[in-house]
Amino acid sequence: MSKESRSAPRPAEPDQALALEMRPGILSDQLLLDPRPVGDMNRYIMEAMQRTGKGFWILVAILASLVLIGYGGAWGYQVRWGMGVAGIRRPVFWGLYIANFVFWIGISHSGTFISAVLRVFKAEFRRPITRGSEMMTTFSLIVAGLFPLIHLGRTWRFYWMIPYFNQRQLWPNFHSPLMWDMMAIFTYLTGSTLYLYLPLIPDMAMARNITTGWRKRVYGTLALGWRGSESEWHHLKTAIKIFAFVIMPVMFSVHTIVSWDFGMTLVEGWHSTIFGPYFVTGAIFSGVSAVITVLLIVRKTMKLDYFLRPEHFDALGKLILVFSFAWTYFWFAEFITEWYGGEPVISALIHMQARGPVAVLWYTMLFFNIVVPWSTLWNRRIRRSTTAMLLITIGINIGMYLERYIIVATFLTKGRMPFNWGIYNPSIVELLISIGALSLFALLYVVASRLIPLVPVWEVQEGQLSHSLRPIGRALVPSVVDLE
Amino acid sequence: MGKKISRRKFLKVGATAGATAALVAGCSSDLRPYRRSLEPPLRSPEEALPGEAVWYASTCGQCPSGCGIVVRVIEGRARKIEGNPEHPLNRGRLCARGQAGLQALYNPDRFPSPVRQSSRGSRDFQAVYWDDALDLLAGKLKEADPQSVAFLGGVMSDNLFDLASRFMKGTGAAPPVVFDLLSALEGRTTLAAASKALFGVPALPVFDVGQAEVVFSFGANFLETWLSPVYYGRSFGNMRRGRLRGRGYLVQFEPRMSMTAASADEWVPVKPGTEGLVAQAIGKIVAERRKAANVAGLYKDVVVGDVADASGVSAEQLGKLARIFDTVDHALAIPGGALAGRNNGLEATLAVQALNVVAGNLGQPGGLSLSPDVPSESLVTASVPASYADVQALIERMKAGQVQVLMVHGANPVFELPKASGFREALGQVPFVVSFAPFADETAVQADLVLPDHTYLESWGYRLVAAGGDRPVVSAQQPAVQPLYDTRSTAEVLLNLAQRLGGSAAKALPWKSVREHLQSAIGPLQALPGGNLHAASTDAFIEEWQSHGGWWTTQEKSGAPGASKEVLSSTLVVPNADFAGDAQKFPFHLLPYPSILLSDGRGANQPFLQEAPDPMTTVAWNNWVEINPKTAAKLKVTTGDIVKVTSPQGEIELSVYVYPGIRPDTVAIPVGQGHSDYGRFAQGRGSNVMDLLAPLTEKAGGALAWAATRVKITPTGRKATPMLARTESAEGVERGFRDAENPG
Amino acid sequence: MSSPTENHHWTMIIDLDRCTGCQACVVACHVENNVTYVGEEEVAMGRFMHWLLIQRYWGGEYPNMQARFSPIPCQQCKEAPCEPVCPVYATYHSEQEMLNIQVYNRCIGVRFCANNCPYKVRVFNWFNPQNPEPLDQMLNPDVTVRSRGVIEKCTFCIHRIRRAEEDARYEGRPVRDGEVQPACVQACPPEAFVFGDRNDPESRVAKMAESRRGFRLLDDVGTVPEVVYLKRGVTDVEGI
Amino acid sequence: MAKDTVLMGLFNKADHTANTVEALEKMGIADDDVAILSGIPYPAEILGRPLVWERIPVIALSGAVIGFLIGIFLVAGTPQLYPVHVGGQGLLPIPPLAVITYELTMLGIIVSTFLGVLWESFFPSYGPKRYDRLVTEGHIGILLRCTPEQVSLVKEVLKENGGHHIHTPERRPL
Repeated sequence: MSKESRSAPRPAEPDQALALEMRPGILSDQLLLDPRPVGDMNRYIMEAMQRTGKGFWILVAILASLVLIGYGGAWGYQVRWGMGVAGIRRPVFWGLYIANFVFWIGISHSGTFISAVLRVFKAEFRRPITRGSEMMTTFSLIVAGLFPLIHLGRTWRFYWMIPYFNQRQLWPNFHSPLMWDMMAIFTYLTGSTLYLYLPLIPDMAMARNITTGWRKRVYGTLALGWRGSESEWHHLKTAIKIFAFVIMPVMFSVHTIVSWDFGMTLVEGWHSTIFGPYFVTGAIFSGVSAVITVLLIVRKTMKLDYFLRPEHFDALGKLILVFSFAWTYFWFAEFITEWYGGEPVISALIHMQARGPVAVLWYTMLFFNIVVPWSTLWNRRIRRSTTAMLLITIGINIGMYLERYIIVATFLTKGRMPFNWGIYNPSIVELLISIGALSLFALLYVVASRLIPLVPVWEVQEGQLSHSLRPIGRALVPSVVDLE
Repeated sequence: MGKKISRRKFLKVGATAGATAALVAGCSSDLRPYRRSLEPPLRSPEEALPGEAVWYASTCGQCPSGCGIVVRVIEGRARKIEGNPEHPLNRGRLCARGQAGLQALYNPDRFPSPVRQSSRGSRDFQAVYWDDALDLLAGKLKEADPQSVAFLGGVMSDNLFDLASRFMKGTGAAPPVVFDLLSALEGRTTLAAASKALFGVPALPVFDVGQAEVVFSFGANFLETWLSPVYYGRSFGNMRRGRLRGRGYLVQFEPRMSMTAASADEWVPVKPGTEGLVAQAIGKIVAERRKAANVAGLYKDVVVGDVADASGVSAEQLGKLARIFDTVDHALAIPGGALAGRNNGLEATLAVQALNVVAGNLGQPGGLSLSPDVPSESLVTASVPASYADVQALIERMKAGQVQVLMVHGANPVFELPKASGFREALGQVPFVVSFAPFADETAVQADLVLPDHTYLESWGYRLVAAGGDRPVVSAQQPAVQPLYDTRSTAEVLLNLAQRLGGSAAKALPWKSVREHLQSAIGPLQALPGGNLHAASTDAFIEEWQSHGGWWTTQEKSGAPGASKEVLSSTLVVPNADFAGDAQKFPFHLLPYPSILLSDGRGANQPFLQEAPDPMTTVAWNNWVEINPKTAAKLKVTTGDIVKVTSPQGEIELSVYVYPGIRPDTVAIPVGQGHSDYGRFAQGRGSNVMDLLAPLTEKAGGALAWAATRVKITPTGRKATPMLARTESAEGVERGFRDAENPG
Repeated sequence: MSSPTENHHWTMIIDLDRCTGCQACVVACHVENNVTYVGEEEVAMGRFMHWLLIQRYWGGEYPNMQARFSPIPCQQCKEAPCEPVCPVYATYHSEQEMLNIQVYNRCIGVRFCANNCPYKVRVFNWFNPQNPEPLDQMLNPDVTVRSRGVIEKCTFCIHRIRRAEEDARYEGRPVRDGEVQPACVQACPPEAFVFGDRNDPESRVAKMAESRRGFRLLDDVGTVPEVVYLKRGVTDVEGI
Repeated sequence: MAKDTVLMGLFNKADHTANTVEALEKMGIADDDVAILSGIPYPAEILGRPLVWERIPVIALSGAVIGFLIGIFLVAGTPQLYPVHVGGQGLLPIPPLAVITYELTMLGIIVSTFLGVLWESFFPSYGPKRYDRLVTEGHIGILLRCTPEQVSLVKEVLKENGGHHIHTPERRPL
């Protein structure tokens, strides 16, 4: 900090700050109607990022070792000896890896949904949580994108799927849903990374201005020379607007195409037209739940109570309740059609789910995805209880993970030729890699939380600028000015 | 099919076939693929061009039946065995065991050189030089009283049997005893004895299944291992779309649904030991329907109702079956192994053969004939296996210390004989045991000296096709590759030993080489009329003989037997079968059966045979005990559970396979697993059912009554780990075959 | 007879009436195509490599039990579900032979094809093949040895087809009926398999494919297999 | 007269800034000579500034076209280069064409929009610039160019409207 700034008078506090003492019941806390000086907010964020206690480093060490065990150890072992070290077998040629892939792709829908969809629909409560969820999108896509590679029999030949001019004159096969998948994920990863980065530039400039040393150099580089001039802001806002509109359909297409990896096949139980919307709904359901889980943890550990308030989780809780309804609808629509048809193989599959070896997983899935959200999330007190929300959202993610597992791994066990039916149990290698994947996601997030401002300060400030408390009758009512 | 392939190209030694990688060759039309060649090998046979395939005709040695094979050799290495399209026995076809023969040749667990063992069973094999080994053996033979030298043979080529017989005779010892488990399970001795009794010739019967309209098979698993499975497999195909009628009808009578029964149109699960009675009952009804006077005496004492009670086959069904048998012109009855494996085996076999007499099919198309005589005096009689009684006599001699030197070739008696026979203990009484096994089998491990023979793909020889085939065949065996290791053919070893011993032995084996012996044996065939080979000189004839894979007549020629009137006119009583073990204490009949893949255990060291699933249970790499679902439910066991199978003679542990096609009072166990030695692929898999068998013999002929033991089953509460490996789905198994056969 | 330049339409007939389930074809295929063995534990896991599996189905109940065998090689579907899903064209349809070709070199092991095959005839190399010396000496040089991580399957012994075509072209004649025989066809003792070119109207397969017993496996799926099964027959013994 | 003097002043409130902008305009300092730096995106209307002409949508659109064409090439073009038939489907499958061109069009928009931002804002530019860190503390900065004669008057105008830290900034590394 320079002398100059220390002696500088503070910008005057906005008028509505007076309302703090009055706090009427309908005051919407999620709008952060108690603004603080901008500089304080900046420092609040930056200091939260630089608090790295012993616990933090222990966590990083644990996560890093798990990542190393999963990717270096288990994956390396698999590459050395062959796919056989995984538990997959005829006829279940796809197993936990693909289930993980679908699950993490699903988690990646969090950021886009919250950031882009809510941005387009001007849901103001989104502002403090966009960055955190966009980071989830990018990191979970990285984790998800690794799984197809892990899953390859010859990982070292993965680049044969990339379309480029080559000596073999042979291009990839665009008839294959896997190519669509790759294209979609590449587009989505590029888009979501840039979409994370663009709104970050002003915050990088902010961070550049109030840090020193290596952080300043890093932030300075990432800020690209941002000064906050009108044209810079204008270009940025236009680009964000375009991104918000473009990334939404990409998001929908990504999980739809992932679902088509299954829907396009002749596999009984997979060959379903409803898989597209069903998967997308499930993805948003689990993605938003994961956002709540992560933000609750971040809020607690980084002491971001000012930015992340129970009201945000209240709003997100309503959202996941709605998506629980939607997921249930799609799940039931899919289930009842197949059940009613009574096709022998499908019957066997359903029997396996309802009464067979998969039953435990199946009922757990239904419990976490339907029973728990429906019975709790209608209650405002529960939605505002951080502990309850943490447990519920973790449950939903377990449920959604099971759903992915059931679809990928257990539907393959029974095909049209009963002679070829089989079973599948994941091996230790697959479990270690799955744990490694979770750890990688956590590690990326934990490390990034110390490098990237977890709350888009300028957006919050912009929000606070556009909100005011207006007396109507005897109450102060929050009102919004549309600045865009 | 195969016949259309140019013989010139296919068979001649030195003839060629394109061998360059076809995917590469497929691109251009102007380049002749034959002119391309791969890299030359370091050591290649002189007649071979690098990269080009050479086909050597030879004879399969995986079982005693003697199918003709051609071996595809590229760069001095055998790559594929196929059936010899010219060979009258198999006509280009070959069974699973024949196909896997290369894994005997290239088995990683072969003896690379002769070895000695400091103490028997130590498996501490020390390589010795051939000269030293032969000196040692010759010394032992000289020391020993000729009477105390014994030769135990198994599956061996007939030239070796000839040399061994001459050798033993020359030294003044008893002739070789030939015993192998597969032949015993086929009931060869009993079949020959029945032929002797009924037709006056101790020949193996040949059944023309291919032209029969109705075939009643009494326990003959002729599509699996029985006598000549490839010949009968071909015949079965012809029967299904035969020349006479649209489709033949096969009925299989046996307590367990074998693969043959699965291919049959009807499976009749008769009570073990009553197959002969059922044949008699059918014979009686047919004879009555036909008013056949010639067999009237035969069935005098047969009461159909009693048979129905004893066998569990209702009188109506017997009547129906008899009607089917009676109505067609070409009906055929086949007596198989299992019915010969009891103490009433000979009578039961005769009862079935009598059915053929009733049907009047002797020597007819679709009927019964006898395997043709050996065509030339220069060839000794084919190595007819000895009965179990002979082996028992040998064991007694060994126990009494009357055997000083025991030579074992082509057999693995420690594994193949019932444990209760006491062979293992008797072996301990023999001061010097020599094994000629190429692999460290259970017997070789108990030997002092191992003089490893070549595998059949490395040696010279001939084989007289005794079982199956419609004409006399002298099948040729020649090396397809140079010997891999420092092994020596036992024929050559015997010649060498004879030289070393001198005297009468040397006189008995005057030939300098195996080839010379072959020439003396095969040469005279040239003069015989109707042969397939036309050569000017003896040398050329031998060469032809080798390149075509054998000598045979161009016309079908098999003995039309005449049935003995005495037998037909006297009453044939099939006595009740006796079973070892008390029926209360040991409630189940034990039915061992030869595995279609491992045969009597010989194939257990060939990974392709282990990996190929058993046709009925789809189990690979292990064995199991088959139990009827109802019985299994009573015992509270299911597939994969380990149970203890106990007979009066011993007990073994095995995984259960719940087998819907078996009588509830019977359990079946395949033979072939349970090796304690015999290489990495065979060791430690499953259990050997021979440990359970009572050493009973068939009363009249002395054959091993291998299907006459009772057992009890005790669950152990354990599960097999890894679980019983099978290719079928554990859940999918419940589904019917309608899905598979016509799902659309 | 088809001319050597013409395209072929290779077809396999499997007569279920003749099949005895004896496994000769299975082992012949192993030897011809360098198909590896995997051992007991892997077989128990369902990772056997047989290109051709004889499926055994039970029917009925004791004592009226029946068992049926159906050998299931790759059905060489004309509209193969395995082909379009491969992202790298490792499996495609050859125009000349009308066969479903698996190119091991190109395969990266996504195993989508194996999932999508309704017959489950595609097998995956979970590990490298084991060929302890000197077992490696029996490997057929006409056929690639597949390493870990690639899918493989029945090829109708395409190297034999190509060799026969080459021979015919060199001799300036069409490929004769019966000249090409995959290893399984050649081995089968009861001649349950017949193989030939359906473009040649005089060939045995062309005639047998029209049999009233003929059916295709899972015909309703619409994969249009090139393997035609002949249903098991029934002898009317009551009518005798 | 050369407009070679650069002045900068900081403001605490948007209306102060707007007033200043208006006053400066009145005294003849052109819009082009005034730049506003802020930590929050104030719409141009709030500060009374002229609307910026925006080329990014056009860039995005052209990116879309390029992406679409690449998609067409990949799905329709590459099979013609090396024809391989699969599963009885045609060499040019329409439904996958739709999927791939869709994704690549989107990718084109995304990438071109991002590049457009970089291009239009002259990013990255790490050279020394006139700047004040207080901009990210919530102050709004006015950066203007005027003739040396106008300096004192301008300073007065800035001060009158609540400006502080009025000085001639030097180019410094950010």
